[in-house]
Order: sequence, then C-alpha cells, then structure tokens
Amino acid sequence: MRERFLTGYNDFVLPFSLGLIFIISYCVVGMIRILHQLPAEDRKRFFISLVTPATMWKNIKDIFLKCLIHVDIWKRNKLLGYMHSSIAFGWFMLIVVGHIEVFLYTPHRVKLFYYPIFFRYFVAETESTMRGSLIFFLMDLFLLIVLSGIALAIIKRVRSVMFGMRRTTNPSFFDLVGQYSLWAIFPLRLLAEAFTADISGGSFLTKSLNYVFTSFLSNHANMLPAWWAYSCALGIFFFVLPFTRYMHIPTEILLIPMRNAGIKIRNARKGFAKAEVYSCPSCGLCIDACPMGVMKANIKDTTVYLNRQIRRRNEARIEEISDKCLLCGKCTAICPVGVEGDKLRIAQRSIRKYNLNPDYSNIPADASGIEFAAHEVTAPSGRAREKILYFAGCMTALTPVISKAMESILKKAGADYAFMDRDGGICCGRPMFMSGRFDAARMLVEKNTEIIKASGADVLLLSCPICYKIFREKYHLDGIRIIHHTEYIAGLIADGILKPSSDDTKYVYHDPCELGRGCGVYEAPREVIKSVGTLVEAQKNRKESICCGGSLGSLTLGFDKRRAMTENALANLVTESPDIIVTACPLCRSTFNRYSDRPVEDIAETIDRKITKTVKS
Amino acid sequence: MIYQGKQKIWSEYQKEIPDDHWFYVRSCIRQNFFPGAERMFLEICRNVLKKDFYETEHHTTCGGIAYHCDTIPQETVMTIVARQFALMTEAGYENYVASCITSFGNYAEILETWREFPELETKIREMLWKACRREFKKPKYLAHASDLIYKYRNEIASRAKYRLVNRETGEPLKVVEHIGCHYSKMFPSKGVGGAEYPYVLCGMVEAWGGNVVDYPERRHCCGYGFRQYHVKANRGYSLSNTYKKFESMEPYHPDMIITNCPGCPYFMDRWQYVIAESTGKTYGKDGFGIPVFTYEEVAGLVLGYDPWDLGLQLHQVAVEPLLNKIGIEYNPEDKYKGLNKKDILKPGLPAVLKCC
Amino acid sequence: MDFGFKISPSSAINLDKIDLTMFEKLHEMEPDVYKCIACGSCSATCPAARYSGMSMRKVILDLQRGREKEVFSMMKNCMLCGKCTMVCPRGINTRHLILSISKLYCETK
Amino acid sequence: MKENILIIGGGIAGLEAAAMLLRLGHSPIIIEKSDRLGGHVASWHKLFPDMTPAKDVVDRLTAEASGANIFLNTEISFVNKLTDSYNIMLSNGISIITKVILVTMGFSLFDAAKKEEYGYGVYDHVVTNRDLEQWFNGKDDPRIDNSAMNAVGFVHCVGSRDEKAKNSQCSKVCCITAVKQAIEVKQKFPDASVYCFYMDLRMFGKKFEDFYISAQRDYGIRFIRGRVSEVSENIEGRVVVKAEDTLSGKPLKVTLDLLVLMAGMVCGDSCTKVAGMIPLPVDSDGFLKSKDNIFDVMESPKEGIFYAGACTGPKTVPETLAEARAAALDIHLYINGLE
Repeated sequence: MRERFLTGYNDFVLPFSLGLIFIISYCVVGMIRILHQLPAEDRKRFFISLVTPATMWKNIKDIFLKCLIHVDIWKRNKLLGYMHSSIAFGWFMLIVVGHIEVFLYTPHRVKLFYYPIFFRYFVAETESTMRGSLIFFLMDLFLLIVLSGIALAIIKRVRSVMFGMRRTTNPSFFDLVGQYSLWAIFPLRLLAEAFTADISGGSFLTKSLNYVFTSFLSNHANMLPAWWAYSCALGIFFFVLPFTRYMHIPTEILLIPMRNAGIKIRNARKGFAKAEVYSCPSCGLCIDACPMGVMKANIKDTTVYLNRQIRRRNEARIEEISDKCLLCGKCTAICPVGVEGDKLRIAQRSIRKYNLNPDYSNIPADASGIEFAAHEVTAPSGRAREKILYFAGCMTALTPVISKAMESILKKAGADYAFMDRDGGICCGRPMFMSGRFDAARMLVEKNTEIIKASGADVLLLSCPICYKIFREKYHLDGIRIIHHTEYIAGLIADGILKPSSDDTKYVYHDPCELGRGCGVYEAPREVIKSVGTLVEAQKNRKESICCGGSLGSLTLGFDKRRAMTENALANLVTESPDIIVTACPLCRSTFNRYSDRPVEDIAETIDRKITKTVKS
Repeated sequence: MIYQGKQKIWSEYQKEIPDDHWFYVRSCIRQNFFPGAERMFLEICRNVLKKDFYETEHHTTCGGIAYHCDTIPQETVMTIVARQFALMTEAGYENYVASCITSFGNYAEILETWREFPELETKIREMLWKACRREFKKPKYLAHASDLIYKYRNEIASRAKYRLVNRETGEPLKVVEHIGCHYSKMFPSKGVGGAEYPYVLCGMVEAWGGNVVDYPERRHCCGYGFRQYHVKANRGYSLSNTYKKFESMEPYHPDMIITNCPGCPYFMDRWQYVIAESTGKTYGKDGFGIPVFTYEEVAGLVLGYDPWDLGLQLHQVAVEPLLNKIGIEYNPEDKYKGLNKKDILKPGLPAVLKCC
Repeated sequence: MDFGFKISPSSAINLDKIDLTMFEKLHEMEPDVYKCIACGSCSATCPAARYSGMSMRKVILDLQRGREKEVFSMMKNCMLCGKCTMVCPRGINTRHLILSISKLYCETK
Repeated sequence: MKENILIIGGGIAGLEAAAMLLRLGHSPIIIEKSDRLGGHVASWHKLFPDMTPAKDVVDRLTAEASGANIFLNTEISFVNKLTDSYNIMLSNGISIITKVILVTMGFSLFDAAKKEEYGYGVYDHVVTNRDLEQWFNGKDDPRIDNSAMNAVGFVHCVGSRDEKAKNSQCSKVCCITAVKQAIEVKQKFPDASVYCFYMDLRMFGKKFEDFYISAQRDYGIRFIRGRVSEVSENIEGRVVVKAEDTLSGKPLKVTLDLLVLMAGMVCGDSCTKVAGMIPLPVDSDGFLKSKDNIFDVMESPKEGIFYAGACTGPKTVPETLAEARAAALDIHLYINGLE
C-alpha cells in the first residue's frame, strides 16, 4: 500500500471529524454529569466495581453480548436479532478491521482518527498489498453484513410483523433524521469504496461494483462526491445522535457497568434513571408487551414513550403515563437494554407534592390478639412445627375464600398458626409504595414490623403477592422467615405432610405479576398444581405472563377501562382449554372471576379441595 | 309572595267561634310575665264589648308544662283537664276559652285523644269521680283567647283610637306575627288559618292597619321550649333559637312583634337583651330592640288605653319609640309609677340594649 | 356579661355559603366523584375506618358540604390499600380520588 | 251485529287501545272530556329516558286511532245498568248502549298546593313538574325566569309516599322525571346548581339508572337525600329550602331561584266520579280495583268493564301502552266469546 496524498488529508473528512468530536465530547460531558448526579455512595461503589476483576469481566462480557451481539433480541426473534447484531457487530468490526489496516499499512497515520474510516480514499494498491487480501475480504464481508442488516431494517419499517413485532414506536423527527442518515452511511460507504476500488483495491463487493461502475461511469470524477456524501452521512448521524433514540448506543455502555455495580434508581430524573432513559433504544418491544395495549389502546403510555417524554421534560404526559401504568413489570422483564419501566414510573410518582400526608401514629401496633397454639398442633417436629403467623392482607379480605382455604390447609397440616389480621389489619405498605409515597409506606412497614416481632412467630405466611413483595424487599424481620403460601404448600407436599389426591383435571396457572416477575416465584405453584392434576401453560407465561388488569399499580385506570385487559389476559390463559384457572393472588382471582367463562381459583382453594386425608403425627 | 294563594289557604282553615258566653281559664305564667295582658282581655271582652266571660278562682293549671316536661303521666294531665271541664259544666257553660297556648294545645290534644280512644275518656271520667266526685261535659267549642280577639278584631278596629300606622309617613307598620307552636302546629284545623299561614294574628294586624312581615323563619319556635329553658344547661339552645328568628327577620326591619302565647313574648323580649349583651347586636333602630307584644296589649293600645296601665313598663325592650311612631299619648314620668302613682323604682339599664 | 350559657353556632349546612371552588377543581380532575350514591361500601371495607373513622362516602359528602376539617382527620389514616376502589359499585376510582384530594386540599389553609 | 266498545278517556291508553281494536276489526268510541287527545302526555315536553318528544308520541297515537269514533269535550252524565249492558248518557246528549267499556281515565296530578309547607301558589318561584314541562314547551311562566338561573331545586315525592297527603303510594315515575327535568334545566342553564331532594331514588326501568348516572356525572346534578321539610321566601323573593341532609345527619339550607315540586299521581278526579256511577270498586291505594292484581289487572270485577293505564295505579308511558294493547286483546277475546 502506498499513500496517494502526502498530507493524508482532504476536506471531505471534516463533516465526519467535527461530528465525531462533537459526539464524543457530548458523551463525555453526559457521562460525567450522570456520574456526578449519583449519590456519593453509589458513585464510590461504581468506581470500585470498575476495578474489581469479577465485575470488570462481567462488564466486558455484557457489553459485548448485549451491545454488539444483542443476545436478548436473538432469544426473542432470530431475524430481529440478526438485524441488530449485523448492524452493531458489523459496524464495530468495520471500525476494528479499519484500524488494523491503518496499523499494518500506514502506521504513521494512526493518530489521525479519521484515517481508518476513509482509509481507501487515501491509499493506492501496490503489489505487496495482496498479502492483505484477507483483510480486504473481511472489510467487504462486514460491510455486506451491515448492509444486510440495513436492508432488514428498511423491511422492518414496512412489515414489522416479520420480526415478531405487532406494533412499533412512532419515530420522532430527529429519530427519522438519525435513521435515514444511519441507513445512508453504509450504502454510501459501499459507493465510495466502489469508486475507489480500482485504485485502493477491494474485495468481492467493492471490486465487483467497481467493474460495474467503470463500464458506464468511466472516470473518477464521482469518487470525491461519494466520499463527501459518506462523510456527511456520518457527520449528520453524529450531530443528531444526542437527540435521537440512537443515543442508547453510547448510554448503554455506561448503563451496563452501573447496573453491574448494583446501582438503583434513587432519583426520578437524575443519575441512574437518566442513564436508563437514555439507554432506551425506542425499539418498541414494550408496546407489544404492555397489558394495557389491548385494542390498540394506551400505546402512547408505554415505557418507550415515557422515556421519550422524560427526555422532552413533558411533565403533564410524564404524570399521565406514570400514573396509568399497572406496574406489572412486563416491560422491564422483556426490555433488551434493561430499562425498568415500573421502577422508573414509581420514581416519577414519588416526586409528586401532596398537601395532606398520612399519619399513622394513632394506630396501635397491637399484637395482643395473636395467639398461637389455639388449635391442636399435630405436625411432626422440625420445620413443620414452627409458629406460623398468617397475614391475609387487605385484598384477601375481599376474597375470604382464600383465607378460609388457607386456614383449612393449616389445620390439616396440623400447623401451629395464628391469624394476624382476621379482624382487619394494617396494610402492608406496598400499595402506598407503588403510589410513590415512600415515607407513608415506611410508616406502615414499621407498624407491621413491630406487630410481627412482638407476636413471637417463626414464619410469616402470606397469600397476597402484593404484600409478599414488600415484605421480602422492605421488611427486616430478624430471622422470621417470609414465605408465600404457594411456597408453603409446595413445602408441605414435598415433606409429605400434605398428600393431595390427583385427577385428570386440566389446570392452567396464571403467574401473578408481583409473585412471578416481582419475586421470581414460578416453580413452587407449578409443582403444587402438578400434584393434583394436569398443568397446562398459558400462551404467554412466567416472566411474560399477562397482568390480569386488576392491579393496584395503576392509579388512574378506571374500572371500565380494565375490562378489555382482563379479557385479553383470560384469552391468553385458556388457549390450552384448561378446566380451571388457578392463580395465587387474591386480586387476580377476583379480577378474573368477574369475566371468566370457567372457574377461577386460588391455589389454596385447589389444594384444600384436594386434601381429604389429614395427617396425624 | 302571592297573597291570593295565602287567602285560599286561610279560607280552608276557618273555625267556628261562638260570639258570647265563654268559660275563661287563665295561664299559669302570664300573670308574672305580662300581668296587664289577661286583665286587658277581660276588660275588652266584658267592658268594651259587653260579652259574658265567666271565670272561677277554683281552676288550676292545665298540667301542660308538667306534661311537656315529662314529669307527669298522661292520665294525670287528663284528669286535671277533666276537672277544669267539670268546673265549666258546673258553671253552666259549654264554650271553653284558654288564655294559654300550651293549655289550648293541651285541651285540643286531649279532646282529640278521647275522640280516637273513647275508652280513655271513660277511664278519666272514673278517675275524676274517684278523685273529687265531679262529672263533666266536654266543651262544645274550644277556643284560644286570641281566637276571640280575632273574632272581635273588626269591632275593636271600629272603636280604635289609634291604628298600626306610622303617624308621620302614614305607612302601615311592619308587624311580625308570631304564633305559639301549640296553637295550630299539632292540629292545623283547630287554629284560624291553619299551621302554615295562621291567620289569627294576621287578621288582627290587617284589621288594625298594620302590614304583616313574612320572613323565612316565621315558623320557627320562639326558643322557649319548656325542657330547653327550664334546664340551665340547655338554655343556650333556647337562646340560639330566638337568635335565629331575629337574624331571619332583621332584613325586614319590623316595627313590632305580636304574639299569642305566654312564653313567646317573654322570651323574644328578654332574649333580645341577652343577645345584645352577648353579641353586641340589637335589632331595632338606634340600638333599641324590636318591641314584642301580646295581642291583648296591642288591642289595648289601639283602643287607647294608657301604656303603663297595660303593663308595658314590664317589657325589657323599650316600647316608647313605637308609641311615638304610632302617636300614642303617654306620660314618660308615669312609666315606673304603680297604682296610685306609687314609685315602683326604676330598674338598672342594660349595657348594650338601649332602653328609655 | 356571662349568663352561663351562650348562643351555640348553627350546626346546619348552608349550601349558599359553602365555597365549592376547590370541589369544582377536584371534579375537573375526578369527574366520577359525582357518581357516588353513598352506598357506604367503601366505608364498610376500609381498614383505616376503625382508627380514624375514614369513610370515602363521608369524604365525598363532606367536601361538598364544606366540612374539610373532618375530611383531613379521616384521611390521615388512609393506607391507600385500594379496597374501596375494589368494592365501589359505581366504579369510582376512589384511590386516585384520595391522591387528588391530598394534592389539592391544603390542611393549613 | 258489531258490539259497541266505549273507551272512556282519550289519553294515550285510550288511543292505543282504540288503535289496536281498530286493527282487530272493531269500531271503538272514544269520549274525552277535554278539547284535545293525548291526556297528560300531550302537555309534556320530552319523555325519559331517550328524550323522545312527547308530541311525536301523541301524534302517532292520534293518527293510529283516527278511525275511531271520537267525541271531544264530552263527559258522562249518567250510567244506567241494563240487564246485560250499560246505557251511557253523554253530556252532548248522545246515549250509547254498550256491553263493553274500557276505562282509561288515568290519573290526576296531585294538587301540590295541598303540601302547604312548600308554598305552591303562595311563593313566587315554586312550580310543579307539569308547569315546568309546559315552560319547556315554550309557555311563559311568570314564576320561571327565562334569562338566568343560579340554583334550581327539585323536591321528589310531593304527594307521594306521604300519609299526610293521603297518598302512601309511590308514584313511580317522578324520580326519573325529576332526573330528566333536572338535566333539561341544566342544559338550559349550564352554570346553575341543580339539586334533587329525594327520599329514595327508584330507578326501576330500562335505562333509568344510566340516565341517573349521566345526571350525576355529566351534568353534575346534586342529589341530596332528605325530604324537604319547609320552604320559605327571603326578602329578595328567592326560595329558601330546608331539608335534612340525612347522609351527613345535619340540617341543610339552600336558597334557590326556582323550586320544582314533583307532584305525584293520584287517581283521576273524573275517574273516581265515573267509578262511582257504574259503580266500580276503588282499591286501598285510591286507584281503581282490578279483578286481580296479578292475572287480571286489566279487568274490573264487573263483567264487560276493562281498565288500561294509570287508572289502576301510577304507570310509565310504555307500561300504559302495553296495558292498552293487552286490554284491547282482552276485549277482542271477550267479544268473540259473546258471539
């Protein structure tokens, strides 16, 4: 290879260079700001994690797998995964191989950052160059891969269903500019390199195209305009980048190590929340995932739009979007970059100002009514004999069939149990927490903690997943085990204390949001159901389970608006024609029961019905 | 207000009142409150109109206050009333007229009860016989003394020396009429004009030249209410009721109030002083109050009796501004002179309410 | 002068004198607030009721009757559990209503 | 020979029954005491729950019954019972001999002036539901200010469910009529506060509850549970209404520009009069007594005499029409049985 120009410079590199300088400075400033906004302890933790070998390795692995290969998207849809990784990884490789070229052939130009990008313009092929034909081939190959990705992206704009997406995001103006410039970069690069291929050399793609071009575009006059266009496309892309969804590319590189450092959202708009918002690629996967999106409703209230509105600081819409959400957490579960739609919304809710604030100081934390061993305790010694404090929760009070079944199960198990809220209790605090009123929630947590500790219980048993989540996350009960009744029943069956009879009834299990996605309990209820009949799965299940629509998470959704959501969730449950729908949440149970065409049961009811023999020690 | 509408209702509540020969029973408390009133009633009926009104010193309380205070059972009050009727029967009268509204209501209620439950009447007759060996006939006609003044209103008007008219402007006086609760609220058909728009006092005011003021709280109780006033702890409640009434009539700037019950004029008169002392508020012009009269006092005034003979010096609210307005002649010097011009001593003056 | 008794303030509600500007504002935010039929389901199910006498039915009524003080003391113990919303036969989102009231009405005013 | 069928009363029940009888091949005679057909509905403006113009209903019924022999301004002078028929002498001198009589004399509106405490006929701004309908129909009323209204109240159950008013029965349609009229008032005066004072809201019919919800939510009509105890007039001539707000357990007072009394239904005056002539028994509720209150509501205890509509008790328009049709069918079968 020899250089064609002594200066190693042409004016056309300017758009690209300016763009690159701009975007790099923008990103550096942005990064410093985000890090600065973190609370001091989080910042410290972040820097320590950067030098800790384990997290360091995890960061590199995550960035490679997520940002370049997009493994999560591959898992969802192969075509969509290929589209993303072809562009990201292909482009990345073009840059890497481009730099290798510079290193190999013009090492003295390494310090010119535009050189690898426009390498082919500045060099001419020599005899010895042929030794690098592999590199030439690689460059053309990756360019082809990227181009195939771009082609898919264009097809996706027209037919998103092919990519497993029913609905996509409505792009903003800057998004469109960014998108078109991105799409233009690589065809223009191909064009520019093709025009130069007879001088600078090339491989199967550029060389072949060069032959085609020379047959009707004989001179090199087209060369410079093509390189200009290529550089301009890059420049435009870099300049608009901060205002487009493509900002997610640099932000995600920051988000991944922050998340790996264990940082959580502490502020609605700053720090980690900001990193999450800017990491949103506007892919729109959350639109399809959102349970509110039945009948094309509420599309603009999904997480992708929340992120967009937060970036635009449209307070009215932020409030509307964050208050409407059911907080089912599905968008979080499926988000390829890990934007936590539910937590982000709770954070937005937490900055509301209220004139009236709760005060529970007059509520006595009274544990005197809790009496263990009020019934005959027959369970064998050990775990089964622990003192179990059963907290039914507010929602269970409206579905007393569950607490009744639970009491019956406890009796059949011969357990030593007591009810904490038989005559009404203090709310667990989760609904208050979900409304963003953390201080009030904390007061409730304290009241209940006091009661539970005073009761002398060994185990706190819950049948409401809403309670369960906050008990697991926010309560510190000094060694008192917190357990959901699905797990408790599974344990009793596994230990042989309960022996339910089995028949050929077909059950489908609905994963309640707070139990599944919220607490990661997926297996216990399934094990329990398998012990009494045939378990079939809903079309979408486990972490993709569809919210029943009854959730307390939503502050504004009216009763009438929820019906379609419930019916959609029901339709998802009955694809395998189950006889009975089983769930493990009082709220899901009563919500489904309203519109279901077949019986809806809590798992406790199912099991209680199927145990006829009681175990005596 | 559609006057014809009221007239239509008045026409539906007419009551037959015989012209003459009445057995008259006095009120327990009026003697102390406004002693001139009952005297004036008999004076007008007997001496001015030359009617036969019989009175006996043997009659007692009707038992109404005790009955309404829940201190005596129904049988007791009925037996007391039966004795009164026996006195009437023994005197050879069959028209019974009560000076007191509570009594009037009490008699009406008992007669109605006996009509509905004749066995109760039989029982009372037995009890009366056992108690004092008396027998009675039920009165043929029962009236309240104001019914009679209402009946004689035009006759009184024809003999009147003054009219309820502002002497200077010639405008009719604005008169608030206040009916005792037990007059017709219990049995609308027993009162002249019914319960909603009783006509008994309206008729007098209209006949004597005044204009009746219709204000929102016209139906409201004066505030007396036996159980309210008699128990000191409840007295604030009694006062509040009166206050409510005055607040309601205040925008109409009434010149005077005419009443037909023993308690009403007393409480509406005295509470004006208490309201003035506790809130600093007075309802008449220039710090005076609104004078409250019984219908007999008003009748006496228009007939030209001397205000001090009517006992108007016993009113807390000064009557002089009104007397001046009508143009009634009186001697201010004589206000606190009793019979034979004996000095009965001037009372202390209130701090807020202006008095003469 | 102290008579040992005094005029007691009227306990009557005078709709003419009640300033409903706040309630109108609330109504704009929560149009369903007018749908209440005072059935009392919300009050019956409320876990805070036994501590502060909290009753959504009374809250809605009292705000329209200018009795805001009573509302504040009732709402103090609300835990936002959402049971009232679940049982409301008229589908009123009482839970959000509580938040709106907490936002709009000011105790110190 | 064709049987004479005499329909007494040219309200909607009479008209609908006549139309049905015409279609069944009979030639009914309608006598109507006033100078126009349609009864109470003819003086109404719109009908719940769809705001159907009352005029449309009456026009359609009148057109359908036009084949009948109709005597307007005619009353019954006296009735002679013959062996198997009745000789009816009319006020216009005509006498009719008939075996079949259909009584469709309907109801009278309770005389709101009897509830003296509400001051109908005494206060300047107190009207009844019927006055308001006529005002809606464009008839000027000095009691109703056409230009502006700040506050309007409706008193439910005036003369209904009231033993003092000698009518302990529910008049059934006033609740929904009040809701309808309140909405209409609110439509005319969107800034006015509109109050309904009720004891119970009886929204029993099709779409009534929806109508009520709409009145609450869409029109902001305030429903106050408490019977109005007394009405007075203040110095400006506005109406002061007192009631207990039973839901807060406090007495309540409000000043209004217009008070509308929802006068209930009592058995029609002429109905009672004619019932006395035939004679027909009157039930404990003051309305005509049917042979049976479940199976034979449209039959009187007397052979050949049938009822339809509100003469046997308060009814809505569709209920009245349904009864009229049923009565016509009963009559048709009865006449077939005679032959």
